[in-house]
Amino acid sequence: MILLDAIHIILPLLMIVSALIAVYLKDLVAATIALASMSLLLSLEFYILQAPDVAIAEAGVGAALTTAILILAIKATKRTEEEEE
Amino acid sequence: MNQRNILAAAFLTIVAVFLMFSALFMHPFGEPTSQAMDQYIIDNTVGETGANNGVTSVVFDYRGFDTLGEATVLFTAVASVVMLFRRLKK
Amino acid sequence: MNIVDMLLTHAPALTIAIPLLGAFLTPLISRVSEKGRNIFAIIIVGITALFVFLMASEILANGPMTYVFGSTAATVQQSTVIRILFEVDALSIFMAIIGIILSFVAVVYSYAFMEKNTGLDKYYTLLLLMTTGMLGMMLTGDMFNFFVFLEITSIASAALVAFWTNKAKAVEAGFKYIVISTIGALFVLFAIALLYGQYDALNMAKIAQSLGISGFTFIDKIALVLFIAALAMKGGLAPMHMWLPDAYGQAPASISLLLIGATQASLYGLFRIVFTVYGEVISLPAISIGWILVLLGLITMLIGVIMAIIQTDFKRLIGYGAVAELGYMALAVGTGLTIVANADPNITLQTAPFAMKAITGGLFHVINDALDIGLLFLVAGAVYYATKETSLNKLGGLARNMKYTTIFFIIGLLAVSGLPPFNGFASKLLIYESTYQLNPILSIVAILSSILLLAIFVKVLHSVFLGPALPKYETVREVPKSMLLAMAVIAGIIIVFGLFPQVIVTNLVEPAANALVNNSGYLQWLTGGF
Amino acid sequence: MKGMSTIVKTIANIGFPIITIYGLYVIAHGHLTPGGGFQGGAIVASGLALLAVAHGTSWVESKVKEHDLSMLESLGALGFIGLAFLGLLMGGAFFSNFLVDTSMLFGAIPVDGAANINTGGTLPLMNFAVGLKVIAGLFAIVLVMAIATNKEED
Amino acid sequence: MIEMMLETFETGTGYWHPLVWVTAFVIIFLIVYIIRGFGEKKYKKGTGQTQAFLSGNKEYDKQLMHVQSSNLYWGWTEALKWIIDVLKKMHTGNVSDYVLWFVVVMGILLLFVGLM
Amino acid sequence: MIANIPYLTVAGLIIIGLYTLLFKKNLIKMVIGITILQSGVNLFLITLGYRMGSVAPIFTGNADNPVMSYPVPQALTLTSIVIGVAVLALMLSLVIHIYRHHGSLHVSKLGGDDQ
Repeated sequence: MILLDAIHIILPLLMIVSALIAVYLKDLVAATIALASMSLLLSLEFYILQAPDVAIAEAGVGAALTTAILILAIKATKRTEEEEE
Repeated sequence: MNQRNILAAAFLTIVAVFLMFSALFMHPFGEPTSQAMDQYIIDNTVGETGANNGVTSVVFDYRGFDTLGEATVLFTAVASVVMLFRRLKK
Repeated sequence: MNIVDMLLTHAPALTIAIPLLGAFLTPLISRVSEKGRNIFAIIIVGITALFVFLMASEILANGPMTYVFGSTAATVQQSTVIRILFEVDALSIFMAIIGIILSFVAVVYSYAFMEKNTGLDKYYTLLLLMTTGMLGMMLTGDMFNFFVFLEITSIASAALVAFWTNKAKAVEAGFKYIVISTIGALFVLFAIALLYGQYDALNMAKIAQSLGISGFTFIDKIALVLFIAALAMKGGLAPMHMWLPDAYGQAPASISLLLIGATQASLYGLFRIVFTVYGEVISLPAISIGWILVLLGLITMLIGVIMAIIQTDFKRLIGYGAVAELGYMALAVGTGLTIVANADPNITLQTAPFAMKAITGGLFHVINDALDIGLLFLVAGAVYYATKETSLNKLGGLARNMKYTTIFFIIGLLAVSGLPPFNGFASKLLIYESTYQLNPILSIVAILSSILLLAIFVKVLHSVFLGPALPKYETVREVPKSMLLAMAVIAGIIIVFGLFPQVIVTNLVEPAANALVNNSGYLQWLTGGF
Repeated sequence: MKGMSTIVKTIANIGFPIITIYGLYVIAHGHLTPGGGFQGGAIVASGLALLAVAHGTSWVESKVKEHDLSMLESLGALGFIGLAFLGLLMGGAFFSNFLVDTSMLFGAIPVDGAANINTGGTLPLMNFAVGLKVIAGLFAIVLVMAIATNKEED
Repeated sequence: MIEMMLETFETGTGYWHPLVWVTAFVIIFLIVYIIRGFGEKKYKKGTGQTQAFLSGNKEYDKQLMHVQSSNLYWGWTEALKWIIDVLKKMHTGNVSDYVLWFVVVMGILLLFVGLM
Repeated sequence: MIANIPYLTVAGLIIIGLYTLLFKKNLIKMVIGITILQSGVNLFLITLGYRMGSVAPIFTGNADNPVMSYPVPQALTLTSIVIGVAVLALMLSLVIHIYRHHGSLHVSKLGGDDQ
């Protein structure tokens, strides 16, 4: 059970870290990838919390489609975050 | 740091402290306090809906109306996106 | 079981299902005929209106209705509620009547108003979806269901606010609206989850009962704060009202009208949460949520009127007017709550006389605000339709060519500023007199805001309709008949409500106020009441 | 958006049927294994998105129009709400599971407390309707946004 | 039904009857109209009577004659400038400021309710 | 002993989302912030339904009935995820339109009319 407990602690930490990276990065595409990795970690977390249905949905929607839509939007606009005006 | 950012940081901290603090008052992780609704569903899923998957039985049977709402949300989003990218001239 | 009984039994479900079915069918019908689609939308909303009025007559005669989705079995299984259920009491149906009137007028008005635009199939689809979401929020008795309908309403209205995508401001307003709505909805969901975690229930009545048993824990307080903050933001109370003039000002006029309904549905959610779900614990002496509502209402009124005075855009000005009007409702309902919280424990909510009057006034003002502000928005839309201009500085002298529109505007002006004999006066009189009992300053501020509202709209009357005939607008003609019809419907209701307020109050508003304050009626069925 | 290199196209061509079949499996076994209409629909839609990315939007546009997708989505939604209405007519309440415990399609009674592919009443049908709707809806969103991106480049 | 419609509107401390009010209004209007009838009846179209009288000056362009809405209540807005300036500063139109107001209100309410 | 770490994670994600909305000036960054906020709420719903040592609420036909995690929060989360992607699509298409009008994604481009 120690292993499971360790996962229960490590996964949330990794999630927080990748969320912070997604917020921190100036390159929006990179931020989107960080967001996708957060989604994947979240999906894994769902899986170990005994919610396989939600894990599949999160992996399909959160990691794949959200990323696709975000990348499309970034392509239509601008890739880097602007500094102060 | 201008005034706005200080204000924002201060109140964000307050909200953060309260949210973290409320975690202490939640039921312990993994031990829900009450099982009024869910235990009934777990006990009766197979008999009432003929499905193995408890989640599907909730999604389409016990709370099917929510799923209709969810489908409607998706429908709304598609209609909105198609509408926003329509041609403006006839 | 004859057909009427069957329809009546299923009316709560059909009220949601029919506009939803209409929305799903609209893209298909739109392929066949353009005109057919417009009429189809009108018919669908008309049928829904019939169901709403059918339900209203039943509920006002025989008390609340419940409808269980997915089962004919008893609503309560082993002392708990498993399925989603609609619980329609007098308050819900009162709000639903407002919603359906607004929706019907909007769809009739759209017939001519939106004629020259592309993308109308999606427009009507979203309009019907917005109606669905609004009605769903008002009728549902399930927390999560409320959230889902809140999202449907938000998404549909945000897209419709940005309908004219060639206008930068419209798109921005749509973006602001969706961001604000999403954050509000997410915090509502978070609060729902907090309550779910405590009581393992999603039904409002069930949660209310459990709250009464467990008392008022810290988690409940946090959830209540999240509900109040998020729903007050969605309901446009200051200082979180800023999205409202943006969205109201940039949307097509028919959508502004429906947005009023959406905003009030959120406000309804706020009242429902505070009074019904937290009804068992809300009058615990130390906690006076009432004062929070009163203060929010006061700030809202003052900010609304002061900002409205300096506006130069027709629709944005009315948007700020709408903000001020929303303040009256929060003020009145909050006053009712405060009087009870301050009274000695022997006085319950029902027996405190001014509390009831204040809440009656507040609820009566909900319908009056919807009608008055709605009429003004329709007039603004008519002016835009005729002149393609909303800036007050450029408009002028339109009364010569647009006689009926001017008359409707004057009716709306007098009604919104609370002058007799129109409906605004009746509800505002109730609000002034009952808030005076709590604190005279409140009623003074309320009267002051009314006076300022009159001043604001007289300014609009002067600068849009009066003054010399500007050469630019010599060829302006009166708007088409369907738009005039839509305005006339609302103006007619305003006059009827103004002339016979007591009929409306006794038959419609007081049952709603009783249903709001008396949550034992709402919880009755849990113990096998009906 | 232009198509990508031949390698990517080939991989997408091979991957797409696998993803689609997996998605359809998830939809069809929604009431038995983890998954259901939404999850399967999302999987198929991401497969379609993969195809669209590999071949370019103009290629996809020549195959399928967005208003057809929109129509398909309407049909899925109509199927879903139609099942709910059938529940009203035949089961006595909106959304009631009128097929369960009957001898009709998907109506078999679960034996030994375990359901099978032919049980579940309206659940599998609703899964299919929602699956259709989600595939069409999500792919329509991706496609419309991809076309919008395209126009920006012109 | 008719009787119900004629009921007085009770407000707790007072009462109000719209129909009485309307009747009084109509009577006053009739009186005013009769008094108006005593006045000068010689009104001719197309003469100097219909033109704006600006101390003998020529009439300006219509656009100039029209008092613009932003000029109305000029004194009022001047007098309240201090508060209007504050409010204008609040309404930045910036969506992150909107969220800030939400967070501020939520924080205040959390302090107010949570610590009670 | 993992105590209430999942709840703290939820609070953390929500705060990160709010931080992004308050301090980041890029519209797409704000959208990302909302997605993070949404993930936090979703995680919260799932943690509510988890029971120690439980299995997923899927029956396999075995006679013994193990402890199962709650199915209702999972169903709610499914709904919430789909709502999230719908909102995301709408927000991003509005962002694209704003970019077409202003050529910039800076949040101060959404100036008000009251200045």
